Amino acid sequence: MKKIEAIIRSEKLGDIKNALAVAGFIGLTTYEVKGRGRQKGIMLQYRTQEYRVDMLAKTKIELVVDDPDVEKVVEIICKSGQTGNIGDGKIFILPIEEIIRVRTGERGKGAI
Amino acid sequence: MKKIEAIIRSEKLGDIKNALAVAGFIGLTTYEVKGRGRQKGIMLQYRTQEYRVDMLAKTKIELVVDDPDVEKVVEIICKSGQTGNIGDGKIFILPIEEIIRVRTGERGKGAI
Amino acid sequence: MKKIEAIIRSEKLGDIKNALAVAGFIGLTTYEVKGRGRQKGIMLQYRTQEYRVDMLAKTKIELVVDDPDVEKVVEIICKSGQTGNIGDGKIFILPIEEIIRVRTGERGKGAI
Amino acid sequence: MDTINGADTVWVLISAALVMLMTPAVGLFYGGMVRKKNVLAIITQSFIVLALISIQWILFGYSLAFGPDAGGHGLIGGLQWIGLNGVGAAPDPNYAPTIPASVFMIYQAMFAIITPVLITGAFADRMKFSTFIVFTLLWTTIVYDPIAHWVWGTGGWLRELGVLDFAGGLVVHISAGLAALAAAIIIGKRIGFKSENMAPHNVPMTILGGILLWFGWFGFNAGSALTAGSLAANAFIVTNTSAAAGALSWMAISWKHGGKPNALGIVTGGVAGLAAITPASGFVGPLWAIVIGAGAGLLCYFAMHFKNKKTNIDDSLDVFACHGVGSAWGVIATGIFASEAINSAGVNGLIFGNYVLIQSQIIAVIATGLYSLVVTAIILKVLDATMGLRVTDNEEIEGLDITQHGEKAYV
Amino acid sequence: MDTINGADTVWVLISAALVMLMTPAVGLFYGGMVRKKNVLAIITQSFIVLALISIQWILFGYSLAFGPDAGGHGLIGGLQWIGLNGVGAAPDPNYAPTIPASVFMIYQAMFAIITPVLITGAFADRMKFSTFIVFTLLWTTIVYDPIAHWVWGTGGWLRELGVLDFAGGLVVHISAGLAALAAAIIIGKRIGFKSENMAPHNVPMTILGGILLWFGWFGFNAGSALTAGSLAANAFIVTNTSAAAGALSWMAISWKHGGKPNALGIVTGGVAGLAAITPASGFVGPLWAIVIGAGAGLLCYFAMHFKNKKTNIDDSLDVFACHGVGSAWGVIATGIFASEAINSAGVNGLIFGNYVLIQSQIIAVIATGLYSLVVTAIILKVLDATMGLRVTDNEEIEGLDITQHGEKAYV
Amino acid sequence: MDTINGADTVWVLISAALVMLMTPAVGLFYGGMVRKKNVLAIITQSFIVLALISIQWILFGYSLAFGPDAGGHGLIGGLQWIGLNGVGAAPDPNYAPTIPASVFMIYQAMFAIITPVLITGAFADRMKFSTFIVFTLLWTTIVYDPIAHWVWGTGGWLRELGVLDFAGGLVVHISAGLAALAAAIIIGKRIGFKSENMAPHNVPMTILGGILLWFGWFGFNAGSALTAGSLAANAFIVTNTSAAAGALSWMAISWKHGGKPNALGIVTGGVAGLAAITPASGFVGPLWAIVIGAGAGLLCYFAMHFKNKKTNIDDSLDVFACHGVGSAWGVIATGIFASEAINSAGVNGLIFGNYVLIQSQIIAVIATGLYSLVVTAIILKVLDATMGLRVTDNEEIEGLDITQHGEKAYV
Ligand SMILES: Nc1ncnc2c1ncn2[C@@H]1O[C@H](COP(=O)(O)OP(=O)(O)O)[C@@H](O)[C@H]1O
Ligand SMILES: Nc1ncnc2c1ncn2[C@@H]1O[C@H](COP(=O)(O)OP(=O)(O)O)[C@@H](O)[C@H]1O
Ligand SMILES: Nc1ncnc2c1ncn2[C@@H]1O[C@H](COP(=O)(O)OP(=O)(O)O)[C@@H](O)[C@H]1O
Repeated sequence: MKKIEAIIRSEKLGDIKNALAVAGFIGLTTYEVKGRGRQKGIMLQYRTQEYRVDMLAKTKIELVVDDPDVEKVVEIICKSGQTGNIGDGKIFILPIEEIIRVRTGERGKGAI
Repeated sequence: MKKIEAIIRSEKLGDIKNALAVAGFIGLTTYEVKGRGRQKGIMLQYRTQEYRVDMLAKTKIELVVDDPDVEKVVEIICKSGQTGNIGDGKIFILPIEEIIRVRTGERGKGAI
Repeated sequence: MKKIEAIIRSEKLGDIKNALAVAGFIGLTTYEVKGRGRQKGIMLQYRTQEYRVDMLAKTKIELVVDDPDVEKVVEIICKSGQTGNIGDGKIFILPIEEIIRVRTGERGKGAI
Repeated sequence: MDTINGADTVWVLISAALVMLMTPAVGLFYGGMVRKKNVLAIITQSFIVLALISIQWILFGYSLAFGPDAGGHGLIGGLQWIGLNGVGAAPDPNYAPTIPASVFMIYQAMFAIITPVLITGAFADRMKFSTFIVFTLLWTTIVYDPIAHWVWGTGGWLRELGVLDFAGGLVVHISAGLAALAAAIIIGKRIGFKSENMAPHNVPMTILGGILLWFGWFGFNAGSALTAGSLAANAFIVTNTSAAAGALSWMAISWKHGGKPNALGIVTGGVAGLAAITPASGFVGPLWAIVIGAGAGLLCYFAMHFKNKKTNIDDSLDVFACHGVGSAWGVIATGIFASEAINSAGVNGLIFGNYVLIQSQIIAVIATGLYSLVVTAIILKVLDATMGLRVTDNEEIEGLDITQHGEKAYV
Repeated sequence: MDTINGADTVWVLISAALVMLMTPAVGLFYGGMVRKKNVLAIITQSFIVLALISIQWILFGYSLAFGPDAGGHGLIGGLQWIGLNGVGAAPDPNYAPTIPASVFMIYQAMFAIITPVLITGAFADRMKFSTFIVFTLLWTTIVYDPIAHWVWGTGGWLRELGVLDFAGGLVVHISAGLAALAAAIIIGKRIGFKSENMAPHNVPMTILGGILLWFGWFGFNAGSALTAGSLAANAFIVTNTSAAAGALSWMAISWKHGGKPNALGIVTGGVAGLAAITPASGFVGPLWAIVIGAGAGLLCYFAMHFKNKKTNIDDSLDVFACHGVGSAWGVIATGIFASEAINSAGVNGLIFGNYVLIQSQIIAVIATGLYSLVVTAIILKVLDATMGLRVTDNEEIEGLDITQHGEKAYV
Repeated sequence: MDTINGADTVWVLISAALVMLMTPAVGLFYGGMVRKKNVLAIITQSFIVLALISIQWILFGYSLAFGPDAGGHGLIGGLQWIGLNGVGAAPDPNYAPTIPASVFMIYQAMFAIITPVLITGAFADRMKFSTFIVFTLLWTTIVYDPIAHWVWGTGGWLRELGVLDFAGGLVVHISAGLAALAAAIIIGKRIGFKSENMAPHNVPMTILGGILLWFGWFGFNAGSALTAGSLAANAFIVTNTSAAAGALSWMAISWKHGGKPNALGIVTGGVAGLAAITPASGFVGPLWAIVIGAGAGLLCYFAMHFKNKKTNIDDSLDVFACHGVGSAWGVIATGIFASEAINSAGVNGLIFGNYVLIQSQIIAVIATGLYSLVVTAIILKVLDATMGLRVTDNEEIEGLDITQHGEKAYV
């Protein structure tokens, strides 16, 4: 089992979420983060001053999937999450040693 | 050392946190997330319209523990976090390669 | 490649972020969390009552770096993040199996 | 034939608008103190009471409260004025000889509206919305309207007794405060009471509510003069003074005793000062207002403290400790400090050697308080047995906003 | 020579302040309903209209709307009063014989200001700010000022026809409602319309806006009496009553039909009731106000429901369904329920056997609605071709706050 | 014997309520601009000043400011009126012959209250709460009360000099603006000044504060007429006009120069326009108000810009640049544009050929500004040496809400 962590553009969350559901990946967890990368920040204003905010609002998606599904998920996220501009985000794959369903105590694949 | 990531019902955070403390697991980090799983979303209303929100508010707990403690922690979370209804959440176990205390630079178990 | 997760004092984020940038580590992701550790909580008041809040506001930084850079990053975070008081936080190092850039589908080191 | 005075009419109309604003202000004041999942529920309760009692009042509430005494016992008004029959442009010399009766009516409507809203703090976070609607209608009709008649209606028995209640210490605050006590006991504690952290989710919202209350209270108290002159001016000044003194005394005591001068406490002290000066505002001068306000801050502080330490009653937002205790003090203080020099239509109080007024003031506190306590308890028991007072445990845990109203306050 | 009445002057001045408050209140009401990334944009629109039309009005707007009829066709005022030339301390007996003409002028300014603000709900989340400024100036000058002249100006053709519009059902709400419809159609749908979740980001903010609207509306309607007496009192009472009835009827229908009594709906029903009673407030009594308000709640509910189910028009915050439909009903209801007993300067409506009034009321709805619809469409088409109405897709996705104003609402 | 006019009394009472609302409005205005960890601290400062000075004023502040001149030098009022001795229902012909003296007193109280609140923006995020309380009491007594006496008190030396300050340009805004400058310099910079991002945490809160300020300012300026007639009307109109012009000119200059028309800037421009018209509002007509307001927007913009680029002073929320600069301009503009046609009790200004008025206006700006600057500096130095002005570095980093008040604003 692997954990897929993807940092994406927040406005693409809807598309990615739906595409994942269509492909059968229902379970996932998301939260809002701020990210810095190659994308240059935004200029904001405060009365007479301008200042640059280098951390941009992004959304992080986390989902744990069975090993064979990893590629499929990566592909879906890339496809639905791309705009082609800098700032589209990153996907990280992490190993998972165990997974437990809180409700039943069930373990392993069946608990995904 | 392992990292335990648990996605739980937000209203169970208090119980779980307390149970962990009683068992000696003080250190932990939490944040609010939104999750989708088998639990069906909630229906909300906006003037004359109804719409379904499929992402529900959940809380994520993260704590790093020594290998022998993993099972204990999993058990505590399962026990204190169960309602028996769909949506109780998941626990993921990830390997940790190193842990450092920022204040002292200390490493390994001692830094937990 | 490794993923570095650091839980730090929120007021140190600026310094750490800048120090990392100076050392060439631009890419990173942050979010706000609440943490419990050895640091005792704060006393808050509600009308005639006092109550202790044991979960303190912290910030989490995540960045994925190439293996040889790990030590450098850890050092920077420790140095810029220290106050010497309890509550300075922890750093965890996790293994990463793959990294993909959403925009291009590029993989591995080049995608960092 | 009395003639209408334009300035008085403006004064009472604008005061009515100010008091109207206080109703949703209570919603905000309370809304900031509850948890995020229940904020819309409590604000909606204030809003729906505004809608509901606005209609109740013109249909029959005004007649019950201010209509010609039914039967001559001073207990309730007759039905002669239902549907505002006969309540029009001509002044009613019994109440306000210089403004249209309709102006007096709508001004009083705002008092009938805000009173049940005050109670909502007692059962915050667990009351069923449908039952709440029925409760509000019943309570206003069976508790508020009679008490208003007793104290302010022509022939009302407490009015006849010489009781002084300038702007509603008895009618509004005692009646709501004791109803809150009954409600807190009968509906029972919130899940997690005294174990979970139930910290206010948005203190600035509460402060905003408090600000609007202070602002609106000028209409509440000074408007009760029903004329634009020095009596209104006095009520305005003592209102401001007592609020200030309440805020300061709360700050001082809480700083000494326990901890830090917290914002919520200071605002609460201000509200306590406002509640206390309400019955007295047309009868006492500014220096006594300092005493009344400061006393209210202290008394309400200790009442709340006592409740928290010594009882298990979950009057969630401390309606009783603030409005019940604060205004009981205010009504009695009126019996002590009232002065004919301030208001020739009043009488002197204890410090001017009159032992009679304070007796009737105490009787009034007991009578209105007891009536509200008992009748509220009966209404709630009946509703509990029929419709159910409380949401299910699951609904309470999920929060009233989603389960009662299908909404989330914030995205 | 007319003489100035102090009470009337106070009444209209304070009413002007109340109506001024409604403009940013619309900003908050709308602001809570949009997504977090666009909240400053819509609040800023309300604020900048306040600034812009405050100046337009004293420079030439007031003269166009209320100046001596130009040419005698009842279509537009002359330019005699530009720069407030001759509009001073002396009363203008054509409009308000007991207050300075300048007071009438500034009171009317607040109506001219709030009307274009109402429209902003239609093109929320996608309008270019620079174009918006030009649109506001053009719209107020070419649409609002003439319609105000028709209905309220000396010699205005609808006024001559005997049309009754006490506080702006036609002038404010119909004109804004139909402009909103035109705007929603011409600017087109938001990206993500009907596919993305566009839930309100802060319902308490919307409720706060709604509260301030209800409060300010007392100035809007009761202030329109222009004197402090029983006519103002009647308008005050029916305003409150209709708002209440609208909130209750919306709650009832939405509870039966569909789902839960949501806070946003209840507040929306209140606003519908307020919009509907506006033209009628000086002509109908409190019991008919219940009918008008309750009718408004139902009609607006179904109008919104219809729009959502049956059309693809993205009138984002339902300006047409609320203000257009609500006030069309109110103007016609005035033709039905108006009573000379309430206002001797009015005439009786249908239920009192007069078939004439309702005819002119219907003509007025059609004339003002059509004029606003068509002229707004032309203005917007011209602006689209020249400056561009809409931000780019990227800007819309990133949000107007950052792209138009360089700001984020919340840290 | 003067007689009381009901309409005038209503007008001043309601104006007093409006000005009262401005004090917490400043708290919200500032509160939105600070970081999340300090929002309760600054709102609480506004609230506690309201409480504190309400009491100070009736005990002795009013007597110091408006009491019979002590010693005949026009420097300070005597102690004859302490505890409101003799300040009652009878009018005081020196100040307001048609309303009870008590009404004038409470109206003036609201000015004494809001002035120290304006200063709080200068030392936001780092002032010790206990010291702040002492500072407020001292400052109001030693700085505000004398300046009020100079300008408005019977026998006050600036009043005798013929200085015109209709509603407090000198008394309120210059005195607060220069005190803010002194305070910012003496307390020193915030930790992280010019290095950390200190963006406003909640811009809608600031806008809400700005809205309530605009609304309340009608009471501030138009109420200062102290009668309900065409002078009040003029003040009302020019207030609205100048605010509008300030918002527009700020928007224009910031759009040209630098960047985007940001919401916060537009609201700031509106406040600058309001501060500038304050001294002039009873003496100039609406067209000149456009000039005054637009000038204020530009001047305050450049003053802020200069401060940010060229100095290292951390006047955190730009109190000096907004209130100091804005009102200095307004007081001088009064010397230029004042017209006897607007107010027969005033005198003509420069453009009408009178070179005298502007001289005394400039003297007044310098005298009040310098006095406030110097005396504030002395007070702060003394407090710094005794109680300490500033919280510890750790407390500043953790935030004032938790360390000074034991509270968090939001959960
Ligand atoms: N090394 C990294 N570690 C963690 N997060 C990163 C890293 N690099 C980028 N990110 C995240 O990915 C987001 C997009 O990165 P960016 O470099 O702007 O885009 P792109 O990958 O399209 O060039 C950033 O905002 C940040 O949240
Ligand atoms: N595959 C997954 N990856 C990441 N998070 C998941 C996954 N499946 C479920 N979750 C998280 O767990 C929560 C509970 O899952 P759900 O399926 O509703 O409950 P249960 O495990 O009781 O059947 C979800 O809301 C989501 O946050
Ligand atoms: N075992 C743990 N697992 C996860 N997070 C932890 C753990 N221990 C501490 N933390 C996080 O680190 C923060 C600082 O820890 P604390 O023990 O207070 O400081 P220090 O490491 O300086 O002694 C905590 O607030 C919490 O967020």
